[in-house]
Amino acid sequence: MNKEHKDTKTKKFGMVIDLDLCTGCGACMVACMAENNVPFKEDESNKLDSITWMRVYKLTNGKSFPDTDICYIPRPCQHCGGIGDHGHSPCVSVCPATATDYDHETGIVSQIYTRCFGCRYCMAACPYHARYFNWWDPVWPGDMKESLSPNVSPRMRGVVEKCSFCFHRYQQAKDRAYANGRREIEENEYQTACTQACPAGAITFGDLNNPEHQVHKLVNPDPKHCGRPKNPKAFRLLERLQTNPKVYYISSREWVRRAGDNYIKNESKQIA
Amino acid sequence: MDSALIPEGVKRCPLWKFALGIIIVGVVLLWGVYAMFLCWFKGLNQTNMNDAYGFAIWIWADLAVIALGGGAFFTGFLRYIVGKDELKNIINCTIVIGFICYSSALLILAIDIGQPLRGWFIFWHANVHSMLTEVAFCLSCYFAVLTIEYLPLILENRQTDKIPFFHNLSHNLHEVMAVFAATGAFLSFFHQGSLGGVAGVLFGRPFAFREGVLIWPWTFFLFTWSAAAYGPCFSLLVTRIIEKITKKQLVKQNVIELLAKISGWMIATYIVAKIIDTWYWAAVTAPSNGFTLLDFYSGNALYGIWILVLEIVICGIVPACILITEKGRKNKLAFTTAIILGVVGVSLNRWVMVLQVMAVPVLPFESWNLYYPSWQEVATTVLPVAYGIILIMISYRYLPIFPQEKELNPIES
Amino acid sequence: MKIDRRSFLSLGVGAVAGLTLSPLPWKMMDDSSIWTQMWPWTPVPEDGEVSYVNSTCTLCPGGCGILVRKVNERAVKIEGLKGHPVNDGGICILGLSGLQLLYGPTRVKTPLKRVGKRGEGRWEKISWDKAISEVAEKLKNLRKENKPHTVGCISGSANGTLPKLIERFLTVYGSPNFMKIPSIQDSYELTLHLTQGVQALAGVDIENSDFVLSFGSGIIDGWGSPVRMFKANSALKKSGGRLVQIEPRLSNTAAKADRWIPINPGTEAALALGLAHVIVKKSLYHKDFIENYASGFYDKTGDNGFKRFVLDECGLDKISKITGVDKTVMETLAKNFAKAKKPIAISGRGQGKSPGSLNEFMAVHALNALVGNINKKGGISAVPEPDFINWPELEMDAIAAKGMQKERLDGAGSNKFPDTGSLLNRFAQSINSGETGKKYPMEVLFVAGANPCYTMPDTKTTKKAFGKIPFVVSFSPYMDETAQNADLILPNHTCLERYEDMPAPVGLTKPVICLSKPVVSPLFDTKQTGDVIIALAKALSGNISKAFVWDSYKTCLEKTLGSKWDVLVEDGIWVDNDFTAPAWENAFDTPSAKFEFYALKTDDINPVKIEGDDNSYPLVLMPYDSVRLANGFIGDPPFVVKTVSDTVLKGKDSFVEINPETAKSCGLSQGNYAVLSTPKGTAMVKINLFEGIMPGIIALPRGLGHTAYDKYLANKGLNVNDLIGPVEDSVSGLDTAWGIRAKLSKA
Amino acid sequence: MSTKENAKDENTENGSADQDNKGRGDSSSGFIILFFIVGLVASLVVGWIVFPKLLYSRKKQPIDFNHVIHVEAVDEGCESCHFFREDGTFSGIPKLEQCTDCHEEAQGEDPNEIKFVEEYVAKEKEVPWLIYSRQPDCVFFSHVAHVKMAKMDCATCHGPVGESEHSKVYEKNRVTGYSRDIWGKNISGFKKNTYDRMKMDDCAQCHEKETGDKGSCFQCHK
Repeated sequence: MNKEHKDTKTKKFGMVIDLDLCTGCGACMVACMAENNVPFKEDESNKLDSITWMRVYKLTNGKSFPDTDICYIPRPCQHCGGIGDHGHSPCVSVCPATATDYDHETGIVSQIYTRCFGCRYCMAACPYHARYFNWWDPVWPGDMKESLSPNVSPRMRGVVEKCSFCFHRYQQAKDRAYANGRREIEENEYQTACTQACPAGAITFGDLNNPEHQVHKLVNPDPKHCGRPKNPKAFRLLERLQTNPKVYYISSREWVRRAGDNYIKNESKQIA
Repeated sequence: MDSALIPEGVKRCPLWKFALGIIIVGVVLLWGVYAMFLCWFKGLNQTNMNDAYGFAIWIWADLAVIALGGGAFFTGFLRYIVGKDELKNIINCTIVIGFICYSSALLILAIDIGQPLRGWFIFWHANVHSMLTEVAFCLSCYFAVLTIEYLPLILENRQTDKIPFFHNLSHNLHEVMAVFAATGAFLSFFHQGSLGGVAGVLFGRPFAFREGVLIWPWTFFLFTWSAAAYGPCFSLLVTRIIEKITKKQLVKQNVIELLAKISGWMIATYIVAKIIDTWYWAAVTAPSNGFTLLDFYSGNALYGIWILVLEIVICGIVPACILITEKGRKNKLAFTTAIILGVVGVSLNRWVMVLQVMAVPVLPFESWNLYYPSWQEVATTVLPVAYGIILIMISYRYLPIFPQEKELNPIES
Repeated sequence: MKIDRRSFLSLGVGAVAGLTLSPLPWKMMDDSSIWTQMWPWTPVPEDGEVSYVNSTCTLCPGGCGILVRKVNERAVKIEGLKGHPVNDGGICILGLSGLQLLYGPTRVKTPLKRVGKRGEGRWEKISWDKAISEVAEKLKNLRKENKPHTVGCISGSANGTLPKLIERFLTVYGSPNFMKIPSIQDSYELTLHLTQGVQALAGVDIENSDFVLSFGSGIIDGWGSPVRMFKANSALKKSGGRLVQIEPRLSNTAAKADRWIPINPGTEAALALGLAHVIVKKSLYHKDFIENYASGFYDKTGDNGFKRFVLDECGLDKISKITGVDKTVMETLAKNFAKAKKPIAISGRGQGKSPGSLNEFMAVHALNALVGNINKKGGISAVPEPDFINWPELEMDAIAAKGMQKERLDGAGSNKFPDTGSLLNRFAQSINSGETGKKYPMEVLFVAGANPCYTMPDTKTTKKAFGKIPFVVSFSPYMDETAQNADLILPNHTCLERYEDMPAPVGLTKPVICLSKPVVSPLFDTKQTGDVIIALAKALSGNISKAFVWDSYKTCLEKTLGSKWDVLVEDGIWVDNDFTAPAWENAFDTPSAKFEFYALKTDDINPVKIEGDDNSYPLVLMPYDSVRLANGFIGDPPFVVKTVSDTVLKGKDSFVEINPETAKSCGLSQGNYAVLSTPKGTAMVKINLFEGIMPGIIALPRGLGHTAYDKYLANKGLNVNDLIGPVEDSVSGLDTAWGIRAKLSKA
Repeated sequence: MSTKENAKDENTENGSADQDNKGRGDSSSGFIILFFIVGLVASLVVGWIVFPKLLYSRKKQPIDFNHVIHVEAVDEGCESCHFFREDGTFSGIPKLEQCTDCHEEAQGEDPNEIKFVEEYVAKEKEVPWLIYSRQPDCVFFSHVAHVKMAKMDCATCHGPVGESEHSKVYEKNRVTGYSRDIWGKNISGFKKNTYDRMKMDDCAQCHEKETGDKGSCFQCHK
């Protein structure tokens, strides 16, 4: 890399979701759809072909009445760093046409709809089911096309799409900064649509590499272990697979933290 | 009517019978073609695939036909590289089968992708880290090789052979066929392997993920090995079926037995490797991700542990035992059972490595996914079968596929 | 010279070679893939200059500030307004999808006149002039016949200039029949009126409380001003406050609460009194408040006081038996509640769509009184409605005066229910009963900002009543169920196209007025309902015309708001920051000038009754609310429908929540079809096993089963209002039904 | 059967001897080569000359715009009309409103200006300009990053548009719907100047040269 141009420090954008605060209201899902021109169709009750970049899962602790408990887990794309956090996310390394890549400047996993030819290998590779295929042509009836945002290109049938951490907002923030003669942007200048909308304030977004940022303070990622959280209440989904996601969850409930990964029965230690 | 095109010294059924057969299979073919166009013009919503089943019956069919077509490269390898000369009497048949299998695989891939007109991106914008890229390159190259190998057969047709240019071309091609066979074997080693790698590299899917050597997971080697082992079974099965239909012996028993014996030993060694792989995976790889073997097999009845038993014991150990013993090979029933089990076994393995990978939940709060294909998917999967039958019918009728046919079935004049 | 096949072959080979060496195949390959990247049927959003407009979301009474992002003239995104006193940047799922209502296919684009049969869906477009003159003609004739009182209106709200304009119109025209959609606000207003002698709204200060005791109020399920409650809940968590949720079903609120106490449904009042028993017995109540500012706590000559009542009648054994809540649980809960610094007890089930039993509200409010958190920070305060509508006095002519003397059709304000303003739950029954006598038929009904044909319990009866009204006019901007059953639709602008004030969002602790303003210019040939009312008045001339001095609704609004107008246009909200709830000395306007325990109708601690007998209907069906299912005047836009879980709605089937144990006893398992019947109706449902619901109870969500709107919402699932019916509160007349008895059998 | 007969004919003709075949080949091979060349040349002509003509439709701009006059009349060069908004976004082709600032009424006698004033300004109708450099919807391009931060000249990508006295013909690709300027005038895709093509490779080439890295997907895609 040309050193003169590497004037921005490498960033690693990540998200922390406080599951104690999350109410499962679904505002993040809709904020995301509205922001990113996500299509909708007549019947969306089959969740296996319903495009929701951000999906809120409902978990139960499996106990019977009245000891039952529920928890909601919002699941955007986890923007995995892959084994060793080198950017070989499960999906990026398998894409045959380089339609998705890992941006080492931001840690964000992209998806280029016009490059994708729809082989769906990335979907098979993603353990979080964060990738969605456009089985249908998107249709916005009546005047609904009017509400489409020009900042995100609508996807055509036959390609895969997923959460981009609202990358266009990063671009816009940079453009604003450039217009003011700045190279760097502030923490609050780049926030994803779901973070901004969450009425419970459960989502925090920022640069995990920056100790000044809220996300860093909340989970205290351990650089020696690919960003594994040092905060004992924080966890990442499927930590054991070494996908090294950049989405962290916080819960004060033990059963919720345990529901974030697979354990063999009677396996007591949380993570080796 | 078409006797001028029929190889000399052999007898073929009347044209009307042949035409009738073609028409019947052709109807099935047209059904498949109709479904294919539906998928192209209306999109993949015509299938029952979904976001959990991005890979489904088509990818299975792809992997399966390529494994079954593995007879071509392995027989070629045995004949030209190892020097098992007797196999020249069955190699044409394996080449036709290989050609059918590989062209089918490419066709299915062209239907399977969401944007067929962008299919060439896989070459132009290739990501060298992707197993699928490796598959695409090797598959296309080997398909080209198979076409070159198939070409001399066409040129050997009585009429084309009369054209000196073609005659010479055919002759020259035969001379260099060893080079192509070697290239084919080399390419096949890679793409059979990379097809295995497709599932094996998925470190986000503990059911599929295998540790490996160099850049390849173990499934890479297992797939090559199993294709080489089971591919000949399919070639033998097809030969057997043609023999049954034509009511003629077409290949001498010693040739059949030689191939069967090699196949048997290959299966035997493969199954040992497979058992070791399964054991290591169940004991080390999967538990490190928080799964026990039974977690993968206890979600629903369709994917019970029986599937593993069927694959390894019934479709692995059993055919291996039959084919490596002379008694087994000589017993017609046992032999047929063995090659059928072999074909089922390798198809089942590919099924598991595609569909069960999708079915097993990874997130603890997700549940098992089940999937059944839509008629469009079935039709497009049957399409290559129909196409294959037609191509075999034509090839058998007009081309000297079985060099020993004349000798084994002298025409009484 | 002989041109043979080989020559042609050669020509072909040459052509192929030539083409390969030309750009044609390569460029075509590239271009065809670019074509797929730019299919003409995949829309390309137009780019342009970005601007932001702030406004107020009026899709629910929450009053959230919104910021709409526009590209050129298109509105492309709604976001929460940062720094807004209600929602401070947060926004709910419905507000976020507001643009789908603006641009969606469910809009009524011009005035429509029915041509087919009622509800058939055949309409003809007519001009505004013609539509208004047609209505005016009808109204004129009724007045001529001396029947002005047979004109009525159902309004979504009673507050704000638009409802007040309609009410004013009806009054000067001569009809007392102005009704509004009921909610728990009615019960809260009555409770405050009876106990504190004030005419005020209940301000709920959850943000500053440290112990919230909720009797089924879904503070994160859309109760109160939803976004504000979400934020309050988060604030409570961050400050270490506690939330205890009392209800028979593990709602989201219950799941997120620090403690969930399942209770036999309908026995919330008893539990409140049981807690009062503990507080009184252990003398944990607020001494100063009880001694100096409350009346009726101690016995008076001839009357037993509240203290004696809870001590004698509300023993824990008895209460425990009624409520199913353990004695020790009650004791600890009461102690914790009373010992908290700023405890608050709230009531109104779910989102508070059904007003509920007055008894229950009073009992819960008594807890607030016992801990002395009335008009205090972190407690409940009486907040007066902002007083800004001061229009010239009406001049009534003889016909109007006579009409206004008629008793209302819904019986509100009658001798039986003197304190209640509107009783829409009694309206349908009253129309259908056909008892004339004192009563009279309804000839013309206006419906504004409401969809009673969907939202009122027992939709069948409501629709039947509509069938008996010869002329129904809907002002809905959307083709909702009521509009579908109307004779004339005079579509309003949507809230993103119009000016409209919304005073006093629910539960705020200060007097507030919000203003929504046009974010985009009206897309279709629609008209602000206020302008239609003014035009109607002008067409009717005389005193009616004189009562409407404004040339347009906007001038009316501007004049009415006076000095607040500029603030509202700028900020979208006006807050009376000087307001503090009056101190106890001046807070109570009861005869005793104290908090009135006597007003509590506390002699009844039995469960609130519901319809149906236990033998034929062994189960109890409860409706529940979810923020992902808009269940009021507005239905779910497509984005919101998309978030509905597949264990709530799958395809067109609704799921009923049932405890696995109950399901087993009915022989049902997950995903089974079952027939659900109640005294009001029968429907097919699917079974969803849920451990978090009390055995014997089944639950269905509100908000599904629409028959109108667009294909994204219509004909999906079941409207729970088809299966339940209202139960009248004996004191207030309001609907107290929290469920209905039901039966499930295998389909 | 005729085919059979033909086959037989051929059989006797060709089958007799290789020698024969060779001799006959001399006369016909000339034809074979001739036909090959005819096929080759014809398809080359089709591919290189006819095809590009067919591929693009030619459209005239609604108003023939003279950049030279405008550049002379303004103070801040291109940015006088093609300016940056406060949020850093680029305004692109000016809206009618902006043109009207100067052209409320015709300032001269240029028939184009008169047409503009009569047909657009008077009727308050936006001019449907055809944009030569319009990129596909999937492309994100930040003018501010290139012009303000990297201090690039407009002409580097757009060419010397400011020196043009007439609007050139807009050639629209019939298949993709894009302007020919994206692929470049040269059908074979070769370019001499930086502004000859605007394909992704051209962006990547420059990025690689200037920053040492082609950049990630999202840098230029949305």
